Amino acid sequence: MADTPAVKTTMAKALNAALADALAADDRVVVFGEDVGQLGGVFRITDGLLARFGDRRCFDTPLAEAGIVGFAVGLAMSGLRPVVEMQFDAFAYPAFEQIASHVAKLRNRTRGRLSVPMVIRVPYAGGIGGVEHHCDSSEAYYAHTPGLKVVTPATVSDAYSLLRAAIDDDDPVVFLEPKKLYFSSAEAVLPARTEPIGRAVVRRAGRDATLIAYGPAVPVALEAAEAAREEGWDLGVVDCRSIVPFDDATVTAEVRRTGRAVVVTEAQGFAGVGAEIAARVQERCFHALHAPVLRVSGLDIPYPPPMLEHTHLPGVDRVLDTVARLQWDDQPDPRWLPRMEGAA
Amino acid sequence: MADTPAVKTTMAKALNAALADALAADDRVVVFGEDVGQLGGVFRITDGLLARFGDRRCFDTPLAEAGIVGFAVGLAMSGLRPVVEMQFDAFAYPAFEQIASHVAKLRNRTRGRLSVPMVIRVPYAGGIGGVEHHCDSSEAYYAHTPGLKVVTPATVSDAYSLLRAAIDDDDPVVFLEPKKLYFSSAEAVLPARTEPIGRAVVRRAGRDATLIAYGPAVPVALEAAEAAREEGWDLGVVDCRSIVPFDDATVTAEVRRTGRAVVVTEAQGFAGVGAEIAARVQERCFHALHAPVLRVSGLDIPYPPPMLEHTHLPGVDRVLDTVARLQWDDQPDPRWLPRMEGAA
Amino acid sequence: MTTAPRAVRRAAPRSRRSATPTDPAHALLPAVEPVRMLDETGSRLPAHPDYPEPSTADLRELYRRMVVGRRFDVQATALTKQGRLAVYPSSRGQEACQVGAVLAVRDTDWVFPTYRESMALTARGIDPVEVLTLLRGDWHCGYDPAARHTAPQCTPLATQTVHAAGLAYGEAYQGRDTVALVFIGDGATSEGDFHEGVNFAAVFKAPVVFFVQNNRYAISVPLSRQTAAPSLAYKGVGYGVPAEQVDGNDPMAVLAVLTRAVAHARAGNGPYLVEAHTYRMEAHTNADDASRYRDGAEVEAWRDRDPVTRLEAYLRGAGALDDAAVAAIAAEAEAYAADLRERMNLAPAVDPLSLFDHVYAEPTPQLREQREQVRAELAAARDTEGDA
Amino acid sequence: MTTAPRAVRRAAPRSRRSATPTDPAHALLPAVEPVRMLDETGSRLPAHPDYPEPSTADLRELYRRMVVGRRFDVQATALTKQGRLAVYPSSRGQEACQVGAVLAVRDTDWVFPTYRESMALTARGIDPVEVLTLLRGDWHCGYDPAARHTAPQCTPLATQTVHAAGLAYGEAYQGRDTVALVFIGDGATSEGDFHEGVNFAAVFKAPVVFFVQNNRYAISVPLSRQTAAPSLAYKGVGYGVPAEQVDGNDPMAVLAVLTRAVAHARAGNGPYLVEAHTYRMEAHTNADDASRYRDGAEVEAWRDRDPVTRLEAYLRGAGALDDAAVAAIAAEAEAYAADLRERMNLAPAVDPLSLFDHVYAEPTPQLREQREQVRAELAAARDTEGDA
Ligand SMILES: Cc1ncc(C[n+]2csc(CCOP(=O)(O)OP(=O)(O)O)c2C)c(N)n1
Ligand SMILES: Cc1ncc(C[n+]2csc(CCOP(=O)(O)OP(=O)(O)O)c2C)c(N)n1
Ligand SMILES: [Mg+2]
Ligand SMILES: [Mg+2]
Repeated sequence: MADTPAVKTTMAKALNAALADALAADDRVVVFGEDVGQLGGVFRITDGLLARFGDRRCFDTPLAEAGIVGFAVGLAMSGLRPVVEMQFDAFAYPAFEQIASHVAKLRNRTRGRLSVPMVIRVPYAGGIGGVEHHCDSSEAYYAHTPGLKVVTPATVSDAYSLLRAAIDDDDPVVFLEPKKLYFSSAEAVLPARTEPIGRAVVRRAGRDATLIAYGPAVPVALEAAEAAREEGWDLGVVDCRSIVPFDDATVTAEVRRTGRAVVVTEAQGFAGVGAEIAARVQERCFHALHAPVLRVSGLDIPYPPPMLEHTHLPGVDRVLDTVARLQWDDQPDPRWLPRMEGAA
Repeated sequence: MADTPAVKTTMAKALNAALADALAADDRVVVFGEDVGQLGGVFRITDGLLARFGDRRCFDTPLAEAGIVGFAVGLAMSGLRPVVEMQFDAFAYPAFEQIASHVAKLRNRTRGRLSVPMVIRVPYAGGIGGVEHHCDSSEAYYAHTPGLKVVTPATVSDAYSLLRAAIDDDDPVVFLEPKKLYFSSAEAVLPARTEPIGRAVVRRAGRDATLIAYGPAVPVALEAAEAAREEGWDLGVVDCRSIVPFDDATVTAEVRRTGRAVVVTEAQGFAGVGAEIAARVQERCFHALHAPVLRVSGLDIPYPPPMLEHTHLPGVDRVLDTVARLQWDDQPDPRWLPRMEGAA
Repeated sequence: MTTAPRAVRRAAPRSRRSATPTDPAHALLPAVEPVRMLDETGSRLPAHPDYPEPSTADLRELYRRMVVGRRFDVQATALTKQGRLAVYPSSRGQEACQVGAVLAVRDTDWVFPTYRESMALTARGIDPVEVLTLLRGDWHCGYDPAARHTAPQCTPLATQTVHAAGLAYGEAYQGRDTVALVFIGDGATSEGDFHEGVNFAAVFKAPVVFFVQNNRYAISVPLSRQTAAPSLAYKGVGYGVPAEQVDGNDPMAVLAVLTRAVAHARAGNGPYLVEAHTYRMEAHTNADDASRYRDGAEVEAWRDRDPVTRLEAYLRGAGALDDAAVAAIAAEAEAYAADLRERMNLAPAVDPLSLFDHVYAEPTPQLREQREQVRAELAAARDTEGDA
Repeated sequence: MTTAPRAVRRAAPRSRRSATPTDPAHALLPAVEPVRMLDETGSRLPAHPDYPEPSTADLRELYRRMVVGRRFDVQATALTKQGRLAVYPSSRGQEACQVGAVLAVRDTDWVFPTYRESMALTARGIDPVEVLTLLRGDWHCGYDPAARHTAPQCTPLATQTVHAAGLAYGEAYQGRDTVALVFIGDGATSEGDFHEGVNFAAVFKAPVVFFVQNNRYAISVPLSRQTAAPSLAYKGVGYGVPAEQVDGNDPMAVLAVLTRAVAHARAGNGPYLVEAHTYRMEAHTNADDASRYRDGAEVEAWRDRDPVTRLEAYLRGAGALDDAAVAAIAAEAEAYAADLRERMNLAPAVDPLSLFDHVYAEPTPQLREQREQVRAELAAARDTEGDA
């Protein structure tokens, strides 16, 4: 494998390859959902799987997300390893009960005698000009539910590697695919195996502050770090990759080194995963911090439509504005002076 | 009303009175759900409403939570003000799509031309010896969903007042009722009107540190504050009451005064509302803080059964242990020294 | 009345509803064959005992709106190619359903459309620019649902069925004789919310007509993956709801069956389920590639069942339409499309700060802070532009 | 074969399934009246063309397990009063269903029970202490589901129907002839997951028997608030699933109907829906107060249809049971209860640190930290106790 040449490929193709390789490697793997068969999925992530593996291994189901997830629970009980696709983020909500009350808990409820090694693939987040209900960043709902693993790739290689790892995992994994990165491309050597689930990666070392991001926010953070050089800041970027389990060690080591951190997430901020990261970083790094851990996130509004999504999405400017507020001159942030609270 | 005498009553009775008074005050109010009619609800919160107001105003429905919530959406569209009961926290999950995609968004999707002034009552959290699926602390799922208001009372008077306010509110309100406080009693003057939705209250002033809590965690925080006096700490307690909107002004004023804060919530901690509170408090109060904002929460496990729920629930000891770690002597918390991370 | 052998009834579809009053299911089951009134050439089939023929005036109006509707649909598809719409789900081939159904209800009745019902809404008289507001990339549904008695077009499948049950019940509760007409696709009947919506309507005897446009596909998923039932109309009996099947490409039959269903609901008899057998001639949306999952021959076969030409042939045969009238209606359709095109070419002005206006009745303190932040960002961006 | 008038069929229930083969719904509809084989006094009704009588040996075994099952149920209820169980949902009155259904399947078949099926599980041979593990306050289901082919008892209503569809499909996929038997209540049929579960099973022809125990109440909510259908079995046709109704207090009929349903599924014909008409003699659980929503007369009327005495009378009449045998079985039931009581009186030892063991296959770093925290808390608590 070491001498397989790197080829330019997209995240969508890498995910497709991961599914194909998993189907080829393990008879127990089955792939199903809405439009994943003949059509190959609305994003073509399952393209060609039906033709290659037959309609026993890759098939369409009735339109019913609780049904899809619950059916997968039953298949997993029978010894198979289902990989299901939710067509879009918000269309996984009908399955929420099955996910929260069964997928997440079955192992625990049976003292480990039954397990549900399944993968729930969720194309998520925005930036693709989608209309309502098609661009939710739903990671917090899953991350807050004990028993689920929650991972999200930001690169082509990680997409392949994490999906293979998720399918191999004995626990249920919610696998969040940043839609806007589906057609991002990079040189990659597939089959790539980066690191196991649960490891963050330092995408860029930095001296002055650390940007912490995952999924669709990672390229934004990297771009912001690049732009920040002009302002004279040397920013590092950590890609969490795995939200649950969270890699505290990698994240806190970076923040302790720089003393400043900004969490960048695309989701609406309130009670999101960004809040968790900010909370745990300040808990663990307090004495190393020169400024509060700040957050850049989507606004606390329903995901907006194509015409305004750039207003919602945290972009380079919003990240740099926030970095600028990391109290470089040790002044309290004027935004949080008491009189400002709640005013506008 | 000023001379109505205070009487000893329970939170359950106060909620029942609030529903009855709302039904009497406004013809548009209707109450429905599973077992809320003849039975009066499994917690008797709707006791007597059917008899008093008839089965048009208070009625049972088929067992289908998405149906109940979606039916309420339609009723609200027709001009009524539905108040629905979800029998237990985890049994609201089947309604998650209706709540996240419709209840939360209908006003926005119609530019304010339709609104859904409805209340979704959810008996939540544990401490009552309930078996699986009956004790989830589900507030984060709602708090993370823009368009919903999320409130939770901790006292008898607030229970009455907040429920009346929620029914009067033009926005949908998820009204979380701490089950373990249903039968807590206090002297109260009903009809009580404390404060509008969105206001926290300082339940106890303190000099040394501030405990921030809501719902079922408030009595724990108060008890801990009382116990802390023996240890020589003077702790304040803020009861958030409203999670969305959040009362930053009251909370940050207290923390800026004391310089130390612990957030106490019963829910599993990861990506919960406690994380949001910790994150925003350190963002806004960083220069006033002598220690990181710490969190005391439930464990990141499925809610445990009667025999072990005390292990899960944050109790006075866990709160005091945490207060002890607020770096009174300016020493970094040994738990977060680098070598400890992820070890056990 | 004695029971006619089934085989006979099958050959010459008659209502089965009054046949065997002793069987509780009997009044609820649909006829074995879909109701048809016009054959594929537009000839009138023998009169149906349960369904009187709609008036000629109504049929002419139906024809007019179908022609305009089809032209609207073609125009909207064209607008996607010009980048004026983010996405558009066409209902070409389903004109009889889209228009026939809304003609069967009053202006004061409520319609609960899905993403596919743009044509139904324009046929209802809603401004097509308003109907396309969301699809062109704005954040709201465009029209005023309260004024038009039309819910915003619903994307999460089947969720609107429950809203319709609630609305219809709420209207009756308040003494109004409103009927709710719900559109839903074949695929969406598999969702749990369909089950809950029909059941709530049945248990609460809410005046709802559930109108399933069975166009045989859910994006790419064929009907056979959706159900093993004889037909979707057979779901009614499981809820105690009478049901009927209709040829969804027969405009006369659609109007007749829907009219009866609406009357049933309005009379206080509870909900009604209608399944229309039809076909989606275009891909699921402009973004879809239907050649991946169905072949041209199948689509071609459905061209012969075109609902517009079928009704046109009938009306011409009945002397209710001539060349001049057809030309006038075609001209009206062109003018409609031209006006739409023109107005859609004006880029809409959308104020970013309006994003904060309707999340709550009043913005929360948190939203006021975020609004202030965005305002500052926009000002800074303007300054930078000014500098450049 | 010609169609007999319904009124006649109604009076003397016969299968309607082979009557009119031309109607696709016909093979799927249940008989108008529930299948009965024993009347309320235990007398044998005329032979049913579709349902051969179970063997006397099977009926005796059914009787034995029903008697033991009822005694178990009474004992479990008593344990709640002694504080040994957190809560217990009794199935008294439903013994024919609880036991008849599990007798109809093999040990290798899977059972998907709800919270109410404790009796069914003990009848299946699972240790009653294991069955009651969750209800006595532990965090897991007690038995080994994989070894016993029995899913953990399911509380979130109707969610198990979909699991059963998946499991049954997965078993068939792997070449095993397993049937999945799902228990579900009347109320739970209103949930969307019931719809999705039956539909998935039908579309994928999964060998599942959906067994609805219609005990007329969902806690306090009466059947009339659950459905407007003629009966719940009429839901089958909407999924293309054959369905039957049975007198749920007639043990012979339950066993016969379930046996046929299981055979149908095992033969590869897809799922089957059975509705048993029965009654819950006790309150919903010990914590419920049924007097709030139903009167004593209603309950009393159902005492006359007691399934245990009915089968006992039949077996005695058939010479398959005498006083001695009845006494022996009663003694067995007493011994069973005594053993249960004794073992339940031993307080179970539950290690708090075990809470972390099975959240994931391996604890996450975060759980390892929390485990360490709890370990320290427990040690500190022990120290304090030691000091005191
Ligand atoms: C809950 C949910 N799941 C998935 C989708 C994605 N989706 C949009 S349209 C569609 C197909 C619907 O088919 P059908 O109900 O037959 O209606 P049609 O599009 O044919 O009119 C799907 C799967 C959705 N909108 N909502
Ligand atoms: C999704 C969900 N909603 C509500 C409940 C609470 N609940 C438990 S049992 C029950 C009644 C169920 O009635 P039925 O299905 O008829 O079964 P029975 O109890 O009569 O056996 C209810 C409402 C639940 N367990 N799950
Ligand atoms: Mg369709
Ligand atoms: Mg019941």
